[in-house]
Amino acid sequence: MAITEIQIKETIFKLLKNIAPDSSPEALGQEDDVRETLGIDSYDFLNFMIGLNEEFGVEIPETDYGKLITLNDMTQYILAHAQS
Amino acid sequence: MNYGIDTSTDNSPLMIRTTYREAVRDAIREAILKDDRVFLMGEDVGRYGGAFGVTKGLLQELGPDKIMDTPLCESGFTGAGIGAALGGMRPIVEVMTVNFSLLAADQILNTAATYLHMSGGLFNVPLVIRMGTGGGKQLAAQHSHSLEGWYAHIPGIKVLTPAVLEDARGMLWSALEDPDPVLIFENTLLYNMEGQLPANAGAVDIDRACIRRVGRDVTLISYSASLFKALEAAETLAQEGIEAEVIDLRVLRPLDEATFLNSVAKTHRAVIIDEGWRSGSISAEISARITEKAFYDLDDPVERICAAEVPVPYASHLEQAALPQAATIVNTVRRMVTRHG
Amino acid sequence: MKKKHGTAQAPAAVNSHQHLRDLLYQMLRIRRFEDKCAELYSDMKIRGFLHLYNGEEAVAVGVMQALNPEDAIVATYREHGQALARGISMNTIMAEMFGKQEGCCRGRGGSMHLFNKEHRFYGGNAIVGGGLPLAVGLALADKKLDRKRLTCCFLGDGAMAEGEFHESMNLAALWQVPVLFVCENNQYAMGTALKYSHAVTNLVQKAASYGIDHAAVDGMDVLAVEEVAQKVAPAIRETGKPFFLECTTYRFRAHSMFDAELYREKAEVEQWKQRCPIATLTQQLKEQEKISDADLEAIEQLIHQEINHAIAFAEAGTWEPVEELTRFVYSEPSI
Amino acid sequence: MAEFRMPSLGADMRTGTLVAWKVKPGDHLKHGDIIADVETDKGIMEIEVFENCIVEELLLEPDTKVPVGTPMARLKLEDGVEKETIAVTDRETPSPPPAIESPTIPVPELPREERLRVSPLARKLAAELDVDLTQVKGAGADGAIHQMDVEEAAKKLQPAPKPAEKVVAPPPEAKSPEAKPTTTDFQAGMRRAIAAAMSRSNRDIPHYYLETRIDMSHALQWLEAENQKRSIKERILPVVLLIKAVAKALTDVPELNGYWIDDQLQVQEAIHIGFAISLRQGGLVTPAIHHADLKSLDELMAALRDLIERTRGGHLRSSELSDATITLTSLGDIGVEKVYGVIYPPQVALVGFGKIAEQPWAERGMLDVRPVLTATLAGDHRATDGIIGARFLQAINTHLQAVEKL
Repeated sequence: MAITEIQIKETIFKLLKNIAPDSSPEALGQEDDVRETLGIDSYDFLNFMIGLNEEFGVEIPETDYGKLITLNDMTQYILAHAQS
Repeated sequence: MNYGIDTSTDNSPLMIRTTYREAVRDAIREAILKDDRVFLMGEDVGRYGGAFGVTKGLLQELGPDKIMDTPLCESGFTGAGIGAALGGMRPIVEVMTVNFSLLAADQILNTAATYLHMSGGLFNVPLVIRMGTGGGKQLAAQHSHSLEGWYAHIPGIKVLTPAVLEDARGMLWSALEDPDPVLIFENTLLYNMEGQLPANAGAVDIDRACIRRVGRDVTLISYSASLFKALEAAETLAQEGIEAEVIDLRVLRPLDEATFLNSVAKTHRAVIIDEGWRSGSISAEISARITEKAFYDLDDPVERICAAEVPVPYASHLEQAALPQAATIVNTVRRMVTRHG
Repeated sequence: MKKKHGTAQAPAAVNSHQHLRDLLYQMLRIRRFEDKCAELYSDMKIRGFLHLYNGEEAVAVGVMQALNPEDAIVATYREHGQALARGISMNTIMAEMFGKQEGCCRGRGGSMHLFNKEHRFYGGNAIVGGGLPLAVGLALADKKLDRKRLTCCFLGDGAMAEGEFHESMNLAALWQVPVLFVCENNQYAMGTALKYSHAVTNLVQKAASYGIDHAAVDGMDVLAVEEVAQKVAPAIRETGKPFFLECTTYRFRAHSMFDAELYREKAEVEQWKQRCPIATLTQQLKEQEKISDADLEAIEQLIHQEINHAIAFAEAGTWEPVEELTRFVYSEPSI
Repeated sequence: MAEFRMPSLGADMRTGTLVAWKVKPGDHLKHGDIIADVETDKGIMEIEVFENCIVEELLLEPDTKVPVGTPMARLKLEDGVEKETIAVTDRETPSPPPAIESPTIPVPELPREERLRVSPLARKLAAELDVDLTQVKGAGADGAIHQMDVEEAAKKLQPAPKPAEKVVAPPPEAKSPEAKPTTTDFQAGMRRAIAAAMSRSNRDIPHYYLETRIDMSHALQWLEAENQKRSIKERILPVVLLIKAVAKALTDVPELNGYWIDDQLQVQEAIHIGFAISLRQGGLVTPAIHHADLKSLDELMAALRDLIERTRGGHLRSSELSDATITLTSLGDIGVEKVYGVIYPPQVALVGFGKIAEQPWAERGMLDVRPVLTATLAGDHRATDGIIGARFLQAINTHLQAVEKL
């Protein structure tokens, strides 16, 4: 069963909400800088990466962190790397 | 056999499709081929092919020295297994089911479990005893016992309850390498379970529990066939937003309490699912340890879902009512977690 | 150096003076040791159950002559005689009964559970019949590994009513494994006489029904016991077939220390005492002028000293620290 | 002379009744002869002697019941050995439990105490948050109070002075009497406590500031390679390198690790680094990473993870909030380049790290672009001088250049 973009976004929102309960990830624009907008520090970001790994089985190397700035980046990255 | 090859990841080992039954058979074959001292004996393990077909074909393949049919004398051949172990062999004794192991209880409890201690450490008994266990097949009271928790009461033996294919395949060798008596309980409902296993699957550890599903809201503690009921329940609960952590005990003695205590410290709630009767069961032991060692982590009383306190009845609807069910687990967890909802 | 008491003598030596005196010495050694045990029990130095072999010494001593150091022994809970005759040090047996860590099982076994690895002594088993399947298994291992040695399994007449006896007979015969079953028929299963225990009191018939070769011998005559044992033991090792030997005997003392012997007549005990294996052999040797009173005195002295040493050894022994309580439940990694 | 005593024939034999003597004074007895019949719970037993002897005197009349060990007769040993035949001294036979005279004891009707139904976790949490459980409404079955109820109550209730003070509380010697929260908000309480501590710091501590730029290219390359080998969960954050470098630098320059108390510097042996963690809802706590110099990078990462989780979950122990020996503030995540911190009294130093950013870097006449970190030190001039601080910053740099040895 293939993962859809919608599912990925929902999961990302869920993870972000866990990390930053006071924020509204749903309000993020497609091209907003997620960390900056939601005020996510490096520790939280690592947890976010762990969450993505657990949810989608994607092992994101540190060198790819730069490719995960916006919501759009993240969705595309996971679509490209997640196992079906 | 269906050798479906999994190509989802580049460097994953070759996967084969197998059943629990075949995994156990492969483990027996491998052990006998690997170590000259290993042989299997038990009722109908040879010409008949094993009461559950586990040893089918092994007699023809390995010969009567390695696959020994015994008469119906559980105490006699279990004791002979102990003697052979003392005499330098590595016997695998198959007691068809735990129900008949009661006829061998003297040898298991009074000899195998005590020997090392009585002799002040002089003689250890490197024996492995395998047996079927569990109800659910309408076999009525005398053929449906789940007494693995009862055996776990006994110091001097180890009690393994493989639930997943990997353990069915890998626990036997580790048990044979253990210097002391090890009992392996195979729930007979699992023999037909199919799944993928790496072609090179081998020995696994026999001292730790493991987390089969990660969750934060409640810890479901189970083993053997009940594990799958717990996982099924967790799946249902997940759809309601309740994340259950599912622990497979794998080994009932020595009990790896750290794994479930850590989990309870995280989730603050525990439900134990055990096909044994509630009173004096392994679930009672686990509950006691949680209360003793994780009391201040608990946000709810520990719950237990066990077999009803009745000899397992024949009629299907009554039997199912007597055994733990996924729906009961779901309802119990729901009640615990959504009290504040 | 391994050949001490209870290991095989060359058959040619069977009737030599030295060998006959040795048999007497061994029986007397068991008798005196156990008399002392009874005293130490009354004195509360030894506790738990204490089952004495008094009267049955000829069986252990006679059979043990035919065993090799490589043979294995599985005994019952009345096994001080077997342990001593096999050559396990009296010091460590006494210390075991005192419960000291210098005992042969570190004080974890006590009177009913004497073990020794060097002498392949697989223990006293306190479950009647419990040792029989074990003996079959030990012999099975020998058969599988092609080792020409036997397992000698002692059992009482009481054990022959147990299911495990019948299971083991069947397995031994079916698998053709080298076990020498030695039935010490002392007429009583604890306090229940043979006739109240067995529908068929001719015990060798039970072995016969499983197709096992068998013999019955006067268990009060050490020479007779040894003779049969010497004859059958090499055959068992050679053919790998089991053998059943019934030794008719009698226990002069009670079943255990705390036994008022309500189940038998004093006259019966007295009658059997007339056939005391030690007195009988002493008498024979004296008549044949193979032993003098001075020899006897010297033997008694030797035994007396050994027992005193054993008591001193046990008294000087130490209690295992309670911190070590839970050791030996599972094997410890070897260092 | 020897005494013959009532023998113990089993661990469960406590007494014996003399039924009949089988001997009379003057009789010669051999080892094993029967001296008497004794009745026990198991029936009449014949009692033997274990020595050759002559009976001197019989001490008991038949039908007398005596405990095990009671002298029954006096014997004269024939072998000329003076010996106690039976010595029942060192071990007592176990006593059975006393019989219960009145089998049924009426249970008095006691007034039932009203007891709150509180989960163990909720009870623990309430103690930590200073929540009065009698004021909490439980939403559980039969009004049972659970974790969630206590957390909700804690939010609504008056901010308890203790946790607020804990936030920046210095060691017990130093009190901050100003911290008296009056608002009804926990955060406000925390704000007040921070205000008090910082005002005091600014008033009492003459700060000096130093800063240095550190080339992080080697350290980051090493970390990247290291993290490559690990699963995501095991990855180490760059800040962990900084913590360890600070800890090691403090072993080189211990003068900055300590307290200013009673007008003197008290250097502390243990290195507990207070790590400033900002809370999303506002405010700041600085729990200590204990013995940071002794921990491996993995252990430090685990400790950091644990502290952050517990800080945000509100489960810090008070000691963690009060025993830091120095404070470290890393504000790089927010894009700040340099941090000029205010020392937490009675500590004597605060290290600040800005963000690691690419900057031009000149070395040996060549201009390069490298990841650069600016480290700052706020020092208490009463305790140390700038030279110490300079050595300390230099030590941090040295350790970060030899990152594989951290």
